[in-house]
Amino acid sequence: MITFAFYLFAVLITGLFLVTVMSKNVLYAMTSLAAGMVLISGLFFILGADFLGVVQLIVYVGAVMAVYAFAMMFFDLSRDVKERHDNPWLIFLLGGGIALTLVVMFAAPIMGEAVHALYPPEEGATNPQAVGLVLFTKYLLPFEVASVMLLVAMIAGIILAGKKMEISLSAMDEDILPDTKENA
Amino acid sequence: MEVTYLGVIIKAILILAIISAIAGFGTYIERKVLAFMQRRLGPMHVGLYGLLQIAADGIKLFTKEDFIPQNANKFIFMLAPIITAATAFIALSAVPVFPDFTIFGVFVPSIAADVNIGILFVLGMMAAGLYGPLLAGMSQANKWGLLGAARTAAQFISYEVVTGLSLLAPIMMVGSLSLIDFNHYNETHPWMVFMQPLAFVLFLIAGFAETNRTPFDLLENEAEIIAGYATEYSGMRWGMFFIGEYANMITVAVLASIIFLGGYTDLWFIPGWLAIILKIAFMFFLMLWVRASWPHVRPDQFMWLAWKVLMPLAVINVVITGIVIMV
Amino acid sequence: MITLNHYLILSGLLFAIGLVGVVRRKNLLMLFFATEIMLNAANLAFAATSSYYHDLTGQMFAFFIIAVAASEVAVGLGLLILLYKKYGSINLDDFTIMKG
Amino acid sequence: MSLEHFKNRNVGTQNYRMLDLDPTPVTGWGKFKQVVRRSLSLELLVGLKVTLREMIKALFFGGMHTTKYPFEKLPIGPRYRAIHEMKRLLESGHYRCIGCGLCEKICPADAIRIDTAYGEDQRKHVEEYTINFGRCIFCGYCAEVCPELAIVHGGRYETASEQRASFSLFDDMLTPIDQLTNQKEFPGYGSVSVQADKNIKKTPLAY
Repeated sequence: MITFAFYLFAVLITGLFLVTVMSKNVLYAMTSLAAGMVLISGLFFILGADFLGVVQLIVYVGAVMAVYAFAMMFFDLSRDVKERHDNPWLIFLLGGGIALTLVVMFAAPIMGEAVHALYPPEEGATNPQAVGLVLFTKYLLPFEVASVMLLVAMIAGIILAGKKMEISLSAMDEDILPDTKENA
Repeated sequence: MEVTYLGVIIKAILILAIISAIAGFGTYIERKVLAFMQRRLGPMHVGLYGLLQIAADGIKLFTKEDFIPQNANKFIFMLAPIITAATAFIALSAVPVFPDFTIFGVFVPSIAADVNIGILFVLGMMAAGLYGPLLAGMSQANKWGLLGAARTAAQFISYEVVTGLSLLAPIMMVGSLSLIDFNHYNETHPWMVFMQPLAFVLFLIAGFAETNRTPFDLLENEAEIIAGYATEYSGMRWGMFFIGEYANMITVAVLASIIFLGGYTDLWFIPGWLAIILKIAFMFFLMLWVRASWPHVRPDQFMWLAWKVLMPLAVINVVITGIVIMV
Repeated sequence: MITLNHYLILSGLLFAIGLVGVVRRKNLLMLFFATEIMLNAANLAFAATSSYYHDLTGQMFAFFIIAVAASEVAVGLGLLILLYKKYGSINLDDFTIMKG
Repeated sequence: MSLEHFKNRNVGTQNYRMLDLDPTPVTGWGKFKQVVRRSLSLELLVGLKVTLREMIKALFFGGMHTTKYPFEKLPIGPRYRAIHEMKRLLESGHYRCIGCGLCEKICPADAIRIDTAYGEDQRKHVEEYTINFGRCIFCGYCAEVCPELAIVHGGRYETASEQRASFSLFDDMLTPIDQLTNQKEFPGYGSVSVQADKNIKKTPLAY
């Protein structure tokens, strides 16, 4: 059953991400990327990393991709993206080569069998509990740094995107509003 | 507690069938309750007291022309309603509605998928549900749809924060993410609503926002943006959005009942299964009641409410709960 | 039986797909999509390793990667919107003012 | 809902209450105070209370407002101008129309067609009298101009029909002969005024 699920998910994820990379339509790209991320969270569930799966679902699918969708509203979605490709074969050659290197890199430690567990999960604890125990003891400092990083990123995002947002035309009185006829 | 594939499949089918039926029935209830609150009769003519109105609506929706606009992105346009309905039902799979029971000598745990992160799973699936309206609005080549999609993204992202933070305080008190543990917690303690009244109010407000119910149904506010994301939809594709919306309403009602209102523990002389049905029915009625009573809010007020009022309140609630637990 | 190698190969494949996207795409938004694919591939590898060696460190790294991705989106999209406001385009080929 | 209710709507004499709204706060502190006051005074619950009260009133105390229209109808005013009725003489039962043709002349929509002929008894008979309801604008001139109160406007307002010929024949509009005793003298638009007798002046003898 798990074998079947893995192969199904693997094929689907690969296909969906290929659509994301190859499609000329932004909407197709975003939809397939979001669907692929949902399926990756499915793989996390299979791996027993329940909490990670749910975080993937909430943060990636629920927030990150939705923010991308927000940015997509700049474009005319019915039109295709125009891109100029000078040398398509070079791209695939590069991609394939790096993929091969990666596989070799990943395979090296497995062949070596020189890996052992640093932080095995607590006996009898569910996945979120075990994650919490490790996250708030060993990784407390990185956790706090990550939270500060998120705060900084949020402020940066607001400042970058929200220039001149303090002027709200809808909240003004009629007579304060700039005379639209003159400006037009 | 033995979990068999057959049992899970049967339960999934049962959930699908029952919740679809209840979602259909919910439209009837909604029309009736709204009518009574405006001193009207509501649907009366099809069947006894208009009970067969659901069937009539279904026939109408199925036989209506399935219309796809010319410039729309056809595949995504057809996909979007399915996402809404599917995520709503998937979210329900991790929610225990009834106490475990034994039928025909077979022990039946009343939950389809007992993941030990029940609450987060439900929230995650409801978060994924935002793709229904979002893709619908973006694919239909219609400016009202696009506005609806923009509002969807803004509204759902903002109110997910409030939902999560408001549920954090009860989660800290119970010490588990499993909804079954929440229910066990209620057996020995008073209802969570008495210990976390602020969290309850915040969860209700955010729940209304996430299910797109009336004080906050800005996604399809027909006074401002025609029908928002559903502008170009007709027939059963439109109907699927509504099945999803009603299933989401039921999910929120069940979550509120289990987390805050004591779940399916026995209440005085009322057995547990009846108690939770009454609680869910009350929460559902509350949603209709609020729809009949309160007007829409403006989108900017709505965002203001989320980020400047509800989120700070939720954070303060979490901090106070933490201090109380620690001391 | 699914072993760790299956997951790692899948992860490498996804990473390669994302890399092809990064090299190939000229539209900035699509470029962001491709980077998300790469981050997800890394996440998958970490989670698989963590699961097969009974070690939670991999999951921790996956969490931090997700946090990084979230920050990246916030800042990156802010910059994207600024670019669009200034040049009216987010196509990489249009930003050639530095070209001699 | 009675007819009396319709006539006396008392527009403008109800006890309207003016809301004394606070001035919109400008400072941040003022806004904050307003939000806190409005949230904690539970003003939102008043709205819930009102709708629940109406629901209880409607369900248990007979306050339902619905009129099931095709089955029950609201009364209409006596001066309502809907489908025409042709009246009969109460004594003989003969129709009142004398075939003068004034209604045909005055009809601004050219909807009335009247055809008369001398019958065997050397009297003028109405051979054919039709009103094209596709054109009739229900202005009421025909009823006003009729010297005999023969054509009046009735209260039958459901004018939808499957074909144009409906309701347009003289016999359809004429009071059925067996309903003669139920025929009411028409008090509405175009009828003789109450003090008509007093207003009649003697023809001066000098002519």
